[in-house]
Amino acid sequence: MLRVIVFAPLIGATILGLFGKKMSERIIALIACSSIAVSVIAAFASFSKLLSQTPDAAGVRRLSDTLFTWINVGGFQADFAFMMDPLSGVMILFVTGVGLLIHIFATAYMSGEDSYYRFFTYLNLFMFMMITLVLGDNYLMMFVGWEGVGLCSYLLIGYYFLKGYAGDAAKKAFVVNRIGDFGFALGVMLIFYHFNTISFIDKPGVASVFTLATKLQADPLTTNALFAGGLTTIAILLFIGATGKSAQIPLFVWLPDAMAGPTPVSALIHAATMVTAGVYMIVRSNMIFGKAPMALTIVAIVGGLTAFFAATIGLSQWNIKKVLAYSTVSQLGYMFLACGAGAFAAGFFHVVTHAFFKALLFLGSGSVIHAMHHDEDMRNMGGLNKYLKITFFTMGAGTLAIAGFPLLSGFFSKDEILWKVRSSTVLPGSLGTILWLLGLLTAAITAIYMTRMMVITFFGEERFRNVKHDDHHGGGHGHDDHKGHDDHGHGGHGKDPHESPLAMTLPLIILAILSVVGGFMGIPEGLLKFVPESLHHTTHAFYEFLAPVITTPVIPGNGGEHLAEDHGAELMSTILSSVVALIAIGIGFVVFKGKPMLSMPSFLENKYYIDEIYDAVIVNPLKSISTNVFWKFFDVGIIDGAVNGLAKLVNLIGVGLRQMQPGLTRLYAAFVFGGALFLISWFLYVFSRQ
Amino acid sequence: MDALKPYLLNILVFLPIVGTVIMLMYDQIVGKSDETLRRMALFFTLLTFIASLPLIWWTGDPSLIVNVPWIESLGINYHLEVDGLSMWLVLLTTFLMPIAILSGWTAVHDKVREYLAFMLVLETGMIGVFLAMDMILFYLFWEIMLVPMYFLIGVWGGERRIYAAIKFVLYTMVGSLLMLVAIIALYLIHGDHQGGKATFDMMVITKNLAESNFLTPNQQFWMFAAFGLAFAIKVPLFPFHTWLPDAHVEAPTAGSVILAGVLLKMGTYGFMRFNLPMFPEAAHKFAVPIMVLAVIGIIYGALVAMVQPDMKKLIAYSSVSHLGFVMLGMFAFTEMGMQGSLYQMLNHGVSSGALFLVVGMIYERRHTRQISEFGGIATPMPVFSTLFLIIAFSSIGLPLLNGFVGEFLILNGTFNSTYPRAFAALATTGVILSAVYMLWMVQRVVFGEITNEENHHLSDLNFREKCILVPIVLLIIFMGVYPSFFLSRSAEQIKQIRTVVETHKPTTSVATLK
Amino acid sequence: MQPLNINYHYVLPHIIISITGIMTLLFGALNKKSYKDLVFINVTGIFTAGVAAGKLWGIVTDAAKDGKPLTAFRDMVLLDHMSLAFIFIFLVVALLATLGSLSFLEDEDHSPEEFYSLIMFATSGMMLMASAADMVMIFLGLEIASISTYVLAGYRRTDLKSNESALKYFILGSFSTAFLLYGIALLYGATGSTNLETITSAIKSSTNSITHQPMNMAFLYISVAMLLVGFGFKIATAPFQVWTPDVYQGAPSTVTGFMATGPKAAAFVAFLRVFVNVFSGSSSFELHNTWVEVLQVLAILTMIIGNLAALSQTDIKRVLAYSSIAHAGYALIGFLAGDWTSVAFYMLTYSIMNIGAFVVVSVMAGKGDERTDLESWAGMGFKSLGLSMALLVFMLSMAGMPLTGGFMGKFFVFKTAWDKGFHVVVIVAVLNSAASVYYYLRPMVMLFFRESDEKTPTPLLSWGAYITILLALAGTFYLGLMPGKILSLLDAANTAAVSLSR
Amino acid sequence: MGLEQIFFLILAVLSVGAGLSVILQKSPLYSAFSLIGLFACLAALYVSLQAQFLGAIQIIVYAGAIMVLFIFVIMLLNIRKEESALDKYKYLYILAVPFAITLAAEIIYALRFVQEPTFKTEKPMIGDSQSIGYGLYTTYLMPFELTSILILLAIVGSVVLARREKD
Amino acid sequence: MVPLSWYLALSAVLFTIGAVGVFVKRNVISIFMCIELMLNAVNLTLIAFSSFYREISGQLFVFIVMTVAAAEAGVGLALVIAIFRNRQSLNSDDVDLLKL
Repeated sequence: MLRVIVFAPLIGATILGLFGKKMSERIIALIACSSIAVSVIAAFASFSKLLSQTPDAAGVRRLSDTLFTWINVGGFQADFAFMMDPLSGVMILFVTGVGLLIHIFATAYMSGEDSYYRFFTYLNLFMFMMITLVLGDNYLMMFVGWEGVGLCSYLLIGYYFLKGYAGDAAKKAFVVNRIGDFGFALGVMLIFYHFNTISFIDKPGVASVFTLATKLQADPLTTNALFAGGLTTIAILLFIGATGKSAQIPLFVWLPDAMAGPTPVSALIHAATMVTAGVYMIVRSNMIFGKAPMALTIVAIVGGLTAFFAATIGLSQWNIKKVLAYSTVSQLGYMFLACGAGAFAAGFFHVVTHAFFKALLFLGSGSVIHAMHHDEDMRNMGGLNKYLKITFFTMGAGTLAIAGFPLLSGFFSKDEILWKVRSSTVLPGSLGTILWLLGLLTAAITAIYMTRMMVITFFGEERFRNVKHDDHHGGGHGHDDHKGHDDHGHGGHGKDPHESPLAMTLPLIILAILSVVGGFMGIPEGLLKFVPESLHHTTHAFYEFLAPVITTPVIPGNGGEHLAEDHGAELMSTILSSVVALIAIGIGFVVFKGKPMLSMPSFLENKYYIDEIYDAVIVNPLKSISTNVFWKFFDVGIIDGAVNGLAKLVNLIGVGLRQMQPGLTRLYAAFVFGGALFLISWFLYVFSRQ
Repeated sequence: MDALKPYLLNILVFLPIVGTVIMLMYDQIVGKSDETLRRMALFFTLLTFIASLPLIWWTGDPSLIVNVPWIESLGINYHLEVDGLSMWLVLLTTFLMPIAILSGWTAVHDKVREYLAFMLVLETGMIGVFLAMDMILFYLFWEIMLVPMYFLIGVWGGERRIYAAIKFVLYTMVGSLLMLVAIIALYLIHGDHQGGKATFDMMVITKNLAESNFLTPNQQFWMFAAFGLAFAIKVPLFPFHTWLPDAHVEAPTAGSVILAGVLLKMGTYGFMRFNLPMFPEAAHKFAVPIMVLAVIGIIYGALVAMVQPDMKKLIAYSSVSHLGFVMLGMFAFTEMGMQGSLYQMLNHGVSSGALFLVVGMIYERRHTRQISEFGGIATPMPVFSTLFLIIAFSSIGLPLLNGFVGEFLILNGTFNSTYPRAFAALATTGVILSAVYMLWMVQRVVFGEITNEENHHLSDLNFREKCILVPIVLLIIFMGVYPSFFLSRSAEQIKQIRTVVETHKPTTSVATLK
Repeated sequence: MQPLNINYHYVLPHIIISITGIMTLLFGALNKKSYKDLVFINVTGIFTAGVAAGKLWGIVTDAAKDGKPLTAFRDMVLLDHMSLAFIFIFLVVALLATLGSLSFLEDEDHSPEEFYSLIMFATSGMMLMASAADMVMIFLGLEIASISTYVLAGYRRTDLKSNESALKYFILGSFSTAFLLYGIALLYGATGSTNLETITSAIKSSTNSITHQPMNMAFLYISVAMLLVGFGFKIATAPFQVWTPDVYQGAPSTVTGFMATGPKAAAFVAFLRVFVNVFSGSSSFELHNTWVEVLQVLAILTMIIGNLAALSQTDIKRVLAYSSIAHAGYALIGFLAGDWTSVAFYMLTYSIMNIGAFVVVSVMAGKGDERTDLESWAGMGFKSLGLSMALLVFMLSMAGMPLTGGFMGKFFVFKTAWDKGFHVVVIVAVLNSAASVYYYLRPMVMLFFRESDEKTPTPLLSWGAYITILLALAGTFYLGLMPGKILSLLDAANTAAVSLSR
Repeated sequence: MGLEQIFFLILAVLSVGAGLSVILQKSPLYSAFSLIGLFACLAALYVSLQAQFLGAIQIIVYAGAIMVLFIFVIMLLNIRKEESALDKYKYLYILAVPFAITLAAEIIYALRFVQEPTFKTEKPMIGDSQSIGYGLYTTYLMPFELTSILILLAIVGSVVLARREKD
Repeated sequence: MVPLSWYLALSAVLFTIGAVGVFVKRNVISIFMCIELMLNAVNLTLIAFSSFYREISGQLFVFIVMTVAAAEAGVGLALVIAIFRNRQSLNSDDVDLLKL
C-alpha cells in the first residue's frame, strides 16, 4: 500500500521523462497531477488504515511495507522499506496534499514554457524523493530521500539553466546541502556504531534505534558531550544535516538564492516540504535528541538566532520571493527553536501550518509575478489589489496567519512554540526566557515585513506602469532578482494586470482556507479551556495523535516543568504575543503605506554580507590554495617535479657517462689499465689483510 | 552448457586474441575496410562479454578452474580461476570493452587496424590479470598490458602523448619490477618452507601462509612494501598519482575509459589479492599510513580536481580521490569497508569510464576539452546533457545511483573500524568536494547561456553514442538500487580475506590510537 | 707413459665447424659470389654440429651418472653439460649471424667466403673456450674467436667507421688479452700448472703442484685480478666496457649482433669455468669471497653505466651497445650466484633477441648502415609494420617483458641470485631494468609516435634477414612461453654436475 | 755476485732500456729497432734459463719474421715519425707515470712472497727441442693443431682487410 | 744463480712499459709494438717459471703465445694498411668518428 504512495510519482516522472517531449501540455499536466493524485488517495487510504490499526505494545500504530533488502553487508542492513506511523502519516498527508495543489497551480503557471515536460518530470521526481524521505523506514532510506530531494531541488533551481545564476544557485544549493549531508551521514554511521542498526522500527530480532535509545542514560549538559561520540554527538551530527536542508545558520545561504527556480518550486520545495525535512528528521529522532540536552540547547540557540536574523533581512528585501524566502528561513528557525526547547510536537505543528500558509504565500506571489509578466521586484508593483482580488485576499489571509493574527493557524502554532520555549524543561538557566523574548521580537518583525510586502505589492501607486520593458536593473538587490522568460512576451506594462486562471486561484483558495482554519486541530493546552470540552478531542487532535511517537524530554531541575503547568502564565503569554502581532501589523501598515520605498540599512539589504564573507573566507581561499598550492606548486612542482627531476638526474648521469666515450682509443686503454689497477689493488688489499 | 565450463576461462582470455588474429587475417586477405574491422572488433568484444556473463552464476564452480603445469621445473602453472573478488572485475572489463570500441568508432580514423588490435590485446591482458592465479602468470598479464596501452596513448593520444606514454610505462615498471622481486622471494621462502616443493601458485601460497605463517615480520614488511608499491602506483595512491593526469589526458577516449575503468582497479585488486591475505600482519602495520595517504588522496585529489581547466584532467584527479575511498575502505578491515571497497572499484570503473566517454563525445565535436570553451550545451544537446548529469551524479555518490552504495559502505566501514574515526570524517569531506567539482564542471559545460558561437550547432548524440551511454546509465541505476545482486556474490570471498587479516591482528593493536 | 687419450668424438662439433669454415673458403675460392650456396654449407655445418652436440649431450649425461668427467686430448678438452649448453648457444648465434648477414653481404657486394669462414672459425674458437680444460685452450680459443671478430668488425673495409671499429677492438682486445695472459702466467707461477683441475687441487691445498711448497698467494690474487680484467673486457663489464659502444656502432650491424652475443657468451663460459669451478668456495673460501665481492660491485656498476648511458643515446646501435653492457651486468648476477644454468639460459635468450634486434636494425638502416640515427626513423613504424613489430618484440624482450625470452632469462637469473642471497644486486638490477624500459621504448617513439617523413625509403627485407628475424622471433617467444623443456634439461644437467663434483 | 747475475743485470738493463726506447722514440721505425733489440736480450735470457729452443724461436720468428713485417709495413706506408700534430690528450702522459709505478710496484710487492723452488731430488733441466717437441705432440697436441686454424684465419683476415677494392 | 724473482721483476717492468706504451703512443703501429712488448714480458715470466719448476708446459705455452702474436701482428698490420688507405694517417687520436 505504502509503495503506491511512493512510486506513483516515480512512474509519472519516468513516463514524462522518457516520452514527455512529444506530449502536449494538457497530457503532461494530466499525467503529472494524476500521479500525485494517486499518491494523495493512497496516502489518505493508508492513513485511515493507520487509524484503524490497533496500537502495538508501545502504543504506536504503524504500517510498514518492505520491498527488498537494499544493502546487507557485514551486519549492516538497510531495507528498501517504507513505514507509516503517526508522524510520517501526518507529514505524508500534507506533503502529498500540498504537492498536489502546487502541481495544479504549476500546470497553469508554467504553461507555455519550453520544456514543460521537464519541469513536471522533476517535480514528480521530487515528490517521489520527498515521500521516500518521509516514509523511509530507516535512516539510510531517509538519507536516500534526503539526498534525492536535494538532487531535485538542484534540478529545479537550475530549471532556467540558460541563466547562469540559476545554475550557480542550483550548485550552491546542492553543495551547501552536501555539507549538511556530511553531518547526517556521519550521524548515521555513529548511530550504527552505537546501536548496530539504523532501523526506525523494531524488527524480529532487531530492536530499532529508538527503542535502544530510550533505554540509554541521557547525556550530561556539557560541551564535552558534544565530542564524546555518544548520543549528543549523534544529535549534533544529525542537526548539521538539518541545518543544511532546512537552511539554518550557518548553512542558510542557499535558500534565498534558490528562488531562481520557478515559483511553484519555491512554494513546494523551498517552503512547504523539502526545507522542513530537517525538522521532520529531528522530530523523528526525538528519542535521541531528548537524551542530548546539550544538542537541544544548540538547536534552540541556532533556531532562535536564525529566526531573528532571517527576519531582519526579510525586512529589507525588494524581491517578493526573497522576502518570502527569508521568511521561510525565519519560520524554520522557529521550528528548530521549538525542537530545541524539547517541544517537538509544537515544532512539527508549525511545520504543518507553515506548509499551508507559506505555500499559499509563494503561490500568491507566483500569481502576482504571473500577472507582472515575471517581474519579481516589488518596486515595480503597487496597487495590485484592484486587479488581483483573489490573490490579494488569499495572500492577505496567509500574511495574517504568518504574522500570528489571533485564531489563524500561525497564531496557534507560533504561540505554542513561544510558550514552550518560555516554559522549556530542557533549556538551561534563563536561556528559555531569552529565546522567548527573541522569538517574540522576531514575531513582531515578521508581522512588520509581511505587512510591508503586502502593502508595497497591493497598495499605493501603480508603479508597474512606469517600468520599461527591458529595464532589468538590479537596484542593489544582488544579481539574481530577475528571471528571464524568453518566449513569454512582456507585451508592455501599459495594460492592466489580470487575475490568474482558475488552476492557479483554486489552490490559493484551498490553501487560504487551510491557513485560516488549520490551527484548530492543534490548539495549545493552555487555550483548551476556551473550547468546549466535547471538542477537545478534535482541537487537540494533532498533539494527541503524535503523542505515542514523541517524547517530551525533561531535564530535572531547570524549573521549566513548574511553569509548563501554569496555564495562567501561558494565557498571558498568548495575549502578549497577540498584542505584539497586532501592533506590528499596524506599524507595518502605517509606515509602508506612507513610504513604500523606505530603504533599510544596507547591511540588512546585503544580508549581513554573509555570502561575501563565505566567499572571502572559505570559497576563494580554497580555490586559490587548490590552484596555486596543491595543483601548481605541490602536484606539478613537487611531486611531478621530483619524478621528472629524478628522470632528469638519471638522464644527466647518462649524459655524463657519455663523456667517458670521446672516441679515443688511448683513453679507453687507460680505462682498461686503470680498471686493472683497481682490481689488482683490491685483490692485493684483501691478500695483505690476511 | 556445463560442457562449456572447463573452457570458459580460457575462452575469456583468448577470445580477444583470437579475434585479433582473425581480424588481421581478414585484413590481409580481403583488404582494407575500417568499418568491417570495427564491426569485427565489436563483435568479438561483445562475444567476450556474453561469454563472461555466465560467470555471475558459475563463479566458485570448481569445474571452471584451469590448472595445468606450464614450466614445471620452476613450479609455474597455467592456473586460471575466478572467485567473488575477480568475477565482477572481469565482467567490468568485458562490459567496458565493447563500449570502448564503440567510443572510438569515428574518433579513431587513422591506423584503425592497429588500434583495434591493441584494444583487443589489452582486453586479453586485463582479463588475464584478474583470472590468473599463478604469480608469474599474473605478472605476465600485468606487464603485457602495458604495451598496448603504451601504444594507445603514444600513437592515438593528444599533444603530449609521448611524454605521457613513457611516464605511464616507467612509473608502472618501477613498481612492478620490485613486485617481481617480491614474487621471487616469496616463491623461494615458500619453497624452503615446503621442503623444496616450490610453486608460484598464489592460491597454494595463500593457503599455506594462512595455515602457518612462515614469513618473519621483517619479510612480511618488505614483501608487503614491494607488492604494495606496485599496486599503489597503479591505484594510484597519493603521492604516486602524477602519471595519471598525464596518461588520462593524453590517451584517446577509449584508452582513458579502459585506463580509468579497469587498469586502476588492478592496483586495488592486487592489494586485495596479494597484500591482505598474504601479509596480514604487515597489512596491519601499513594500514594507518595507507589510510592516511588515502584520506589525503581523497581530499587532495578533490581539491586539485576542483580547479582544473581541462575536463579530462578534472576527471583524472577525481579518480585519485575516488580510488582513495577504495583504499580507505579496504584497509579498514571491516567487512563493510572491504565490500564497499570492491563495490566502489566497480562503481568507479563504470562512472569514470562513462565520464571519459562523455568528454570524448564533446571532444569529438569541438576538439577541445577546456571547460571554458563550453557552456550552455544543454540547448543543442539535451540528451547528452541529461546522461552527463546522471553520470556526474553517480560519480558524486547520489543515493540510488551506484556511487553512493560504495562510498557509504566504505565510510561506514571505516567509521566503525578499529581505526580513528577521523579518517572516515575527513574522507566524508571528499564527498562534499566531489559535489563541488563535478557540479562546477557540469555547470560550466552544460548550463548557462552559450558563450561560444561554435557550440550553437553541436549535434546531439547519435544512435551509436546512445548505445554507448544508455547501457552505462542503466547499469548505474541498477547498481544503485539493487547492490545486493553484486555484493552477495563477493561476500564469501571478502569474508575469507577479512578473516585472514583479522586472525593475524597484532596483539598490541593500533586501537590505542583511537 | 700417460695415454694420449685423444677421444676425437668429443670434439666432433668443433671439428665439424672448423671443417665447415675451411670448406666455405675452398668452395668460395672456386665459385665467386655464391652467397646462397655458402649459406647452405654453413647452415648444414651448423646443423650437423648441432646433431653431434646433441648426441654428446646424451653421452655426457650417461657419463655423469658414472661420475667420470669426459676429457679428451690429455685433459685439454673437457666435455660437460655446461660446455655443450654453450656450444648450442654458439651454434644458434652462428646460424642467425649466417642467415642475417646475407643481405648485408649481397647488398654491399662483399666477398662472402671469407666472411662465412671467419664466422665459422670464430664459432669454433668460442666452442673451444666452452670446452677448455686448460688455460692454454681458453687463451687459444679466445684468440681464435677474437681475431676472427676483429676482422669481421672491419669487414666493410672502405668504410671509415668499420675500420675504426676494428682498430679499436683490435688494440683494446689485444691489450686486455695481454693482461689475461699475464694472469695466466702468474697463475702458472703460483700453482705450477695451466690445467684447470690441477690448479683447482693446488688452490685447495694451497701448495704449488710442482714444488709442493706453499703457494705464493700474492701471485694467485694478482692473477685472479688480471684474469678478471681479461674476461671482464670480453664480456664488457665496467670499467672495461668502454670499447663496446664504439666498436658495436662501427661494425656492420649483423656483425655487431654476432660480436655482442657469441664472444660474450664464450667469455662467460670460460669465465664461469675458471672462476666458478676453479676459484670456487670449496677451493679457497677467502679468494671466492673476494671475487664475488668485486664482481658484485662490477655488476652493479656495469648495469648502471650500461643503462644510464643508453638513456641519452641517439644512435640505435649505440643504444643496443649500451644495452648489451647492461645485459652483461644482469648475466653477471647469475654468475655471482655460481649457477651456470641461469647464465647459459640468459645468454641464450640474450643472444637470440640481440641478434634479432641487430638484424632488424641492419634492415632498417639500409645499405651501409646509413640510417642508424634514431631521428631518421621517425614515422617508419607504420610503413614497415612487421619489421617494427619485430623490433618491438626484441626490445621488449631485452627490457624483460613477460611472454618473451628476455623475461624468463632475467627471471631465472634474479631467482637464482635472490636464492643465494644477493639481494642488493637483484634490487639494483630490477631498478635498472625499469630505467632501461625508457630507451628500449624510445625507438618505438620514433617509429610509431612521430610523424613520418615522406622521404625515408621503405626498408627492403631480403629472405635471409626475413628468416633470421622469424627464427629470432620464434626463439624469443619459445623461450618466453615454453622454456620448460630447456629449463628442465638445464636443471637435470645441474644436478648431474653437482653429483659429479662430489 | 756471480757472473750469471752480472750477465742477467746487463741484459736486464739493456732490455729495460730498449723497452723504454720503444715507447720514447718518436719514429716507429726506431721503436721497431729498439724492439728487435729487446727481443734479442730476451732471447739471451731465455737461453740463460735453459730454454734454448724458445730462445732460437724468439730470434727467428719474432725478431726475424714478425718485426720484419712491422718494418716492412712502416716502410711501405712511409711513416717517418709519430705524427707531429699537437697531442691533444697530454693528460694521458701525466697519467702514465702513476699508473706505471703502481702496476710495477704491485707486482714487485708480490715478488716478496716468491720462494725459490727447491726439489728434493734434482730434476733435469728442460727446454731443449726434444722436450718441446715431445710436449707439443702429446699434451699440447690440441693447442698445437689449433694454431693451424689460428694461422689460417689470420691469413684469411689479413687478406680480407688488406685487399684492394677490386675496381 | 739468478733468483727467480729477478726474472719476474724484469718481466713486470717490461710489462708495465708495454702497457703504458699502449696509451702513450699515438701511432697505431707503435701501439701494436707495445702490445708485442707486453706479450714478450709475459713470455719471460712463463719461461722463468717453467725453467725454475723444471716443467715444460710453461714453455709450450710460450710457443703458442708466439704463434698468436704472429697471427695478431699479421691481422693488425693488415688493418693498419686498410686504415691508412682510407685515412692517410695512422694517428689513433684521429680515429674518433665513433664516440659519445
